[in-house]
Amino acid sequence: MADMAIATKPRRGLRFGFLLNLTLLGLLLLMWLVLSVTTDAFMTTNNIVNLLRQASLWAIIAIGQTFVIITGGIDLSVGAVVGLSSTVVALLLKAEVPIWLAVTLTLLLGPVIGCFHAFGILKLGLPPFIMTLATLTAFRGIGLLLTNGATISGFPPEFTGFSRLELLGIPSLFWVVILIAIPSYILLHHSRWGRYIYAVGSNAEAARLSGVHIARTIYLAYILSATLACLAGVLTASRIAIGVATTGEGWELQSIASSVIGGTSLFGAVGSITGPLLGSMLLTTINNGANLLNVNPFWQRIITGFLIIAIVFFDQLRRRKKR
Amino acid sequence: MADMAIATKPRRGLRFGFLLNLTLLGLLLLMWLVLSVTTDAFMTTNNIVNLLRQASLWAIIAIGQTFVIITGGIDLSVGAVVGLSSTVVALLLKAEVPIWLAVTLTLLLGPVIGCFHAFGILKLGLPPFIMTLATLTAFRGIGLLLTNGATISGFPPEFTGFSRLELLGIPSLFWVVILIAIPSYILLHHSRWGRYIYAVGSNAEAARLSGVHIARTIYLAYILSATLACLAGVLTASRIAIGVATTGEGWELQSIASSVIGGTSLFGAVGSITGPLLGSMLLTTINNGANLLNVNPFWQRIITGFLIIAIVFFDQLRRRKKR
Amino acid sequence: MTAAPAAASAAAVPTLELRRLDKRFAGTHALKAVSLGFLPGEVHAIVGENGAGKSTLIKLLTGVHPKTSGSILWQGREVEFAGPQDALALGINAVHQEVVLCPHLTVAANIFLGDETTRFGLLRKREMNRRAQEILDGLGFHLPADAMLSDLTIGQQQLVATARAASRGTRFLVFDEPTGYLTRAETDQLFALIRRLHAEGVTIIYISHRMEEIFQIADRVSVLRDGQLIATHVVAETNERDLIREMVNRPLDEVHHKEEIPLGETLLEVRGLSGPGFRDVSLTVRRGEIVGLYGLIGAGRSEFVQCLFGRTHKTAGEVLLRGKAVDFRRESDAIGNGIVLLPESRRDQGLCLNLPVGFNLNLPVFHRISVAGFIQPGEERARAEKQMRDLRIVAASRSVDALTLSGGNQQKIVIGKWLNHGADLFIFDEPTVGVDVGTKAEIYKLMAALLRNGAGIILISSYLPEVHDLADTLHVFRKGRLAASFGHRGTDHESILAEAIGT
Amino acid sequence: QKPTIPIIVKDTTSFYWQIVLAGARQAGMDLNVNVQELGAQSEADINGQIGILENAVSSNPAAVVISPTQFAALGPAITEAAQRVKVIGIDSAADSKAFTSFLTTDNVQGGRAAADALAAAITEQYGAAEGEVALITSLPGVGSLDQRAKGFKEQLAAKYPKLKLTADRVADGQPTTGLNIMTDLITANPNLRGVFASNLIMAQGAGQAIAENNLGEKIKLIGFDNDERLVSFLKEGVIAALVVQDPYRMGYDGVKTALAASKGEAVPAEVDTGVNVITKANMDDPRSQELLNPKVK
Ligand SMILES: Nc1ncnc2c1ncn2[C@@H]1O[C@H](COP(=O)(O)OP(=O)(O)OP(=O)(O)O)[C@@H](O)[C@H]1O
Ligand SMILES: Nc1ncnc2c1ncn2[C@@H]1O[C@H](COP(=O)(O)OP(=O)(O)OP(=O)(O)O)[C@@H](O)[C@H]1O
Ligand SMILES: [Mg+2]
Ligand SMILES: [Mg+2]
Repeated sequence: MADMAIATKPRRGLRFGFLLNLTLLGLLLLMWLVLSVTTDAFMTTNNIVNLLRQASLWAIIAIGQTFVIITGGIDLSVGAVVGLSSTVVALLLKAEVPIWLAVTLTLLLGPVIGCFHAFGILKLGLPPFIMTLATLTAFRGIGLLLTNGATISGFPPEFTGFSRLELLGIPSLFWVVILIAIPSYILLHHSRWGRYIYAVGSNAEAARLSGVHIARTIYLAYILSATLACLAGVLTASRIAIGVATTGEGWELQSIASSVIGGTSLFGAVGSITGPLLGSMLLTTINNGANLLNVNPFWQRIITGFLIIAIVFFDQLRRRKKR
Repeated sequence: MADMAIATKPRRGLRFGFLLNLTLLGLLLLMWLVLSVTTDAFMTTNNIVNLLRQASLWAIIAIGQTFVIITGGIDLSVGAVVGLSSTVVALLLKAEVPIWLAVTLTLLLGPVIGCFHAFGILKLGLPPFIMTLATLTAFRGIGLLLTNGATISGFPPEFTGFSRLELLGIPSLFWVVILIAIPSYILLHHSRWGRYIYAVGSNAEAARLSGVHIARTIYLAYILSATLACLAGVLTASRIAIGVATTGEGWELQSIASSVIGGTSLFGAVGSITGPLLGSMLLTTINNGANLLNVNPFWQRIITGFLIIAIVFFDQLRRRKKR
Repeated sequence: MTAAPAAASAAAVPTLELRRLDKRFAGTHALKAVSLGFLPGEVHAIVGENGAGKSTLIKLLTGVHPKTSGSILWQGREVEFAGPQDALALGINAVHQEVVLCPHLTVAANIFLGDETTRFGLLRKREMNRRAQEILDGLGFHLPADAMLSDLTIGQQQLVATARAASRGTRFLVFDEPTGYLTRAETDQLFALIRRLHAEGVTIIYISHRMEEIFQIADRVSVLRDGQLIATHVVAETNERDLIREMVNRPLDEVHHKEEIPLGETLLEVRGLSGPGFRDVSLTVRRGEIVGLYGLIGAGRSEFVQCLFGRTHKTAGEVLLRGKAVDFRRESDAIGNGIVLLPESRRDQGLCLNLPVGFNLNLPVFHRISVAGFIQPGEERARAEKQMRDLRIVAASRSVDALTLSGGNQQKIVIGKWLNHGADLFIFDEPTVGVDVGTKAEIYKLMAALLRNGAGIILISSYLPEVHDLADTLHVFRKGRLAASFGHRGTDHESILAEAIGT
Repeated sequence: QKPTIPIIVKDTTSFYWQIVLAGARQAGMDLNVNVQELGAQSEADINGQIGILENAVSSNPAAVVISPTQFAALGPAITEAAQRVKVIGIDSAADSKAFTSFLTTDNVQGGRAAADALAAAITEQYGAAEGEVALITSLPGVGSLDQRAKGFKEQLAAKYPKLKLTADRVADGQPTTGLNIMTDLITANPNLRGVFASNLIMAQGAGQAIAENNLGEKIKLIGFDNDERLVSFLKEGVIAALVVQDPYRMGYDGVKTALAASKGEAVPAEVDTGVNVITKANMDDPRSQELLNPKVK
């Protein structure tokens, strides 16, 4: 509430007319252009493939996070769910469960976790932040307990090979993102469930009085988020060829940041599926660019911070102008 | 907005009449009682002193965080500010600046950082989450750059000695908490600025129409949060006798959790100063108790997660009953 | 008003003067070069259709929005408002159309917000509570000063906003539709207040869609249409019909309130129902019937219908719908059984304000306009546009956020979203708050159409002429109980009011 | 009654420390001691470890075994603790003279050993110790990692001036970040000949990147510490050499020494448990096997 009111307040000064029409996509392309010019390595097929691969895992959890944020909630557990599911799939594979079954069983963790979150929020009346912070802590513990802190390795090569595949020059991980993004887009923007997600985030009371089943909508959002995090966990295991309970540490903030940079509002009811895609691509490009430019790792953090401020500022400027 | 509406809806089932009258304080005392009975070590002066010392640092940043959250914002940078200020005070002391001056200069970082946050939120129109996430990243980088990633040590003994002092059986760090909490309480609950902090969080537009200076209120909240984080950084340096840019990692979530467990709403306008005090004490007690009970560290996380859920659930039950 | 104060002569310097004041929002030219002066000590009414620009005008001269061009003169000197605090500093205060208060603060804290009493820098809470209570009591509003604002009904909140503006010793006071949720008793108190302030020389702007109020209270009246100032009259020299003609600029049907519709079988029967906020209520609703509920603010009417709708749970009694006992656990059950509720507070309960107009209009019917869960975009558009046409909702397009509409147009969305829902029993809670004369007639016609199709209506309205004229049966609530019941126009306004007050 | 000896490690979530704890647990069983396994949740959590130490001392144990996360920070706390119980240090040092005994790996020495191993591998492949090399550190501000980096850089400068350190990267403790950094290094530095990934997690990430691109021949990767995955990388030629410590012995001997000290027996003031470089060539030696396959459960 507070920040909406502030954002609508008219502001003077700080006009950069020439940049106003740059959308987030424009800023991304601009960064790509600058990197292509300043480094030899950036615009190579190899690097672009890497970039897409690196962005994929964040993009997947950021899409799930976006559903939750639009309902006015937050899912801090996604990073821990990535870690937990990467160990679960690793343990199953280690126990010689067939790949399809191991992956299916791991993905089924998603609905269970999502239901638990929604239950805590709806029935126990916990704020989403606390509910998912608690499970963040607990799931890390469960993952560590399952593996005794060790890394699990020795997967069948087809499993680890998956994340290396390419089709039409696009890496398999990014194909997964596409395969997730399209139905998510349709669900959020073209189905009635998507409409209810927005309605709940905008005014739960009005939605309820209009006959929207609030509980079902919240269950849906948290199940999607947890299931996508499980998927990201499976893909992470495939990509790094190990299962570690501590993978995905800090990814909750990354996924929220991707989503919010992409224009999602933490107060709910504002957001889209393209947002987290662009957001995670931007964050990945910043990291990749800094690596290619061989920026000192400490400067890298400083630059990342200020780039985020700059990017979101320009994007806000455009939005504000448009309304 | 969304979760408020959900929480006000009447709910059935899950009644635990006998526990309803337990406030957060009651739950804390209950935990203390259980720990006194089950372990010999808990109710020793030594352990209580430790407990207070450990809770102090979190309590200080959680108080600052509470001001920000009540305005409807969030300050993710507190952990990084703790790290940065611990390195700054360390570098100053290393450069043989007198202690009082080194501490004062470091505390002056607080207003600078707070102003920068408020500026970003108000003038650049960034959501508080993004603004402070960006500075979280940047400040860690600055701290690392200042020290080149190394730890700074070799402080004057009076500086490191401070955090080990006791007065009337209460450790000095906890005295600092008391000295912070009292003026914070008066400011938040008995001054007009406190009123405005609630008003901005409740309905920024209404506050604006009443002539409340929104910008000043937001500046105030972020300056308080950053300054208290700087203070926590100085105290951390005194306690661990070094300055490291990475101290305070993850403290942002801890401080938010302390505040929210203590009843602050992330949607703004709900919260008090006792909340973060109790919240940080509860989190510390859980850690302390698990260590004393010799719980396996992995189980410890799982138990912490579920205890948080249980505690907030009972507290919610009581609140709901009361209205 | 009889004695026109001497100050209100044309020669006096206006307290506040607008010169070619202009305001554009993205997509809307809300105010077009309006020039108007408010004379010292006059009560100046402003009338116009929904979306005419009345509230926008108020927001410019209270510093809420920055103007696009033109100038504002305060006592002859040009002023620039950077924000509301600049207007407040001159003594310009307003009761805005939408209640803008802080729900998490107490009534007293809201009344003194921005103007707190302190000693040694500390708030004097007890003192402020005491003074707030004095102010409320002095105005005859029966409200506890230490209650949380969010615990009050929307009507009670409106009283708080009024008390707040009136208590600030102002020189210039604006009331933007202050009587929307008020019943006759509170309206009379408000008018007494305005007369007192008028006598003290305060300049007052008064906006309302209730024409008779204009003639009761105002000295002069200005008509806005489409953002333009059409005319300013001395009230004594004009009449209702002329004003309406100037407002709408098109022929308007005579506002005929009720056609004769035969009453059918019993649709709803409530027997001795008790719940939070009301006790032992029995009534029936037949097909084709409008059952009106009247009572003072906080009498329990809204609480009663919210219980019927499954929002709260009954403690005793029974509800029979089409002869079958029902007990709804949640709102969607009620909706599934053909009952719909149009809530009283459009901001808190009625609208998803930061979502588009079309979205809000279709929210209850998304399941109908989707195939296998997917929304049919054509149908979505067609339905939204039809509703906007039928109710003459003024908006730049169906995809602008509901937030950007004028108050009356927002209210039309709250109504519009249920009209084609096909329910049997409609509960209208204050449906015509802030709606202009023309649209009110449209809404009455739509109600008649529903009744002809066999629906029944429960109508809560604080506007006595409305319930009196429309209701086939009128029940009066007092302190949570039914105090009296009347047939269609079975009695006069005064006896209804007497029952409501309980004297 | 059985004596209680808590052992406080740096990071309970890492496999390395699990091996230490396994050694300690075994010692507990062999010597009839009640061993409490404690530790911070991250190597960077200095403050957390101080709290754990304070809590452990509160319960009046026979002695305390601790691996301080940070040299200066743990000093005063350990000195204070030593006034009440005997304190045995393992793995890394702290700024305190109060240790009764001290069993360590010299991490600076470990870094030097890594540089030697890297130079040897590059010489074997390219004929001379020259070309571009890189360093990947898992987290900033972690004492032991800083020391490894220090030893590595010093040794390069002193003994292998032709090995040029072109990139010095610090990650965030995530294996995926290690992988991303390594892939980007491969892209940005086509002439890269060697990498030192200075802990388990980074070696896993970097190893994966090299394995994916089949660059084991071209880029020589040196890891630090070991687990099953790294051993198979070593076998496959993805990793050129592993620098391994003897965590199991550290845990076992730590408890053993603590028990002896608590009984007032004389114990050696310092024990170096040493680092070992294991390559494909010597990995099947019995001593290597002992180090590579510790009995964790
Ligand atoms: N914040 C805004 N953004 C965009 N358009 C707006 C905004 N506020 C008002 N408008 C538009 O300005 C026009 C005038 O609105 P205003 O609220 O002044 O009408 P009004 O005369 O008060 O009507 P009502 O009787 O319904 O209250 C309307 O078309 C409205 O949609
Ligand atoms: N959420 C709530 N918590 C506590 N009291 C409430 C709440 N909502 C309403 N009330 C009280 O219940 C009583 C009945 O309110 P209700 O809304 O039914 O009255 P009403 O006749 O519809 O009046 P209004 O015209 O103000 O809507 C009022 O005194 C009100 O203060
Ligand atoms: Mg209006
Ligand atoms: Mg009502």
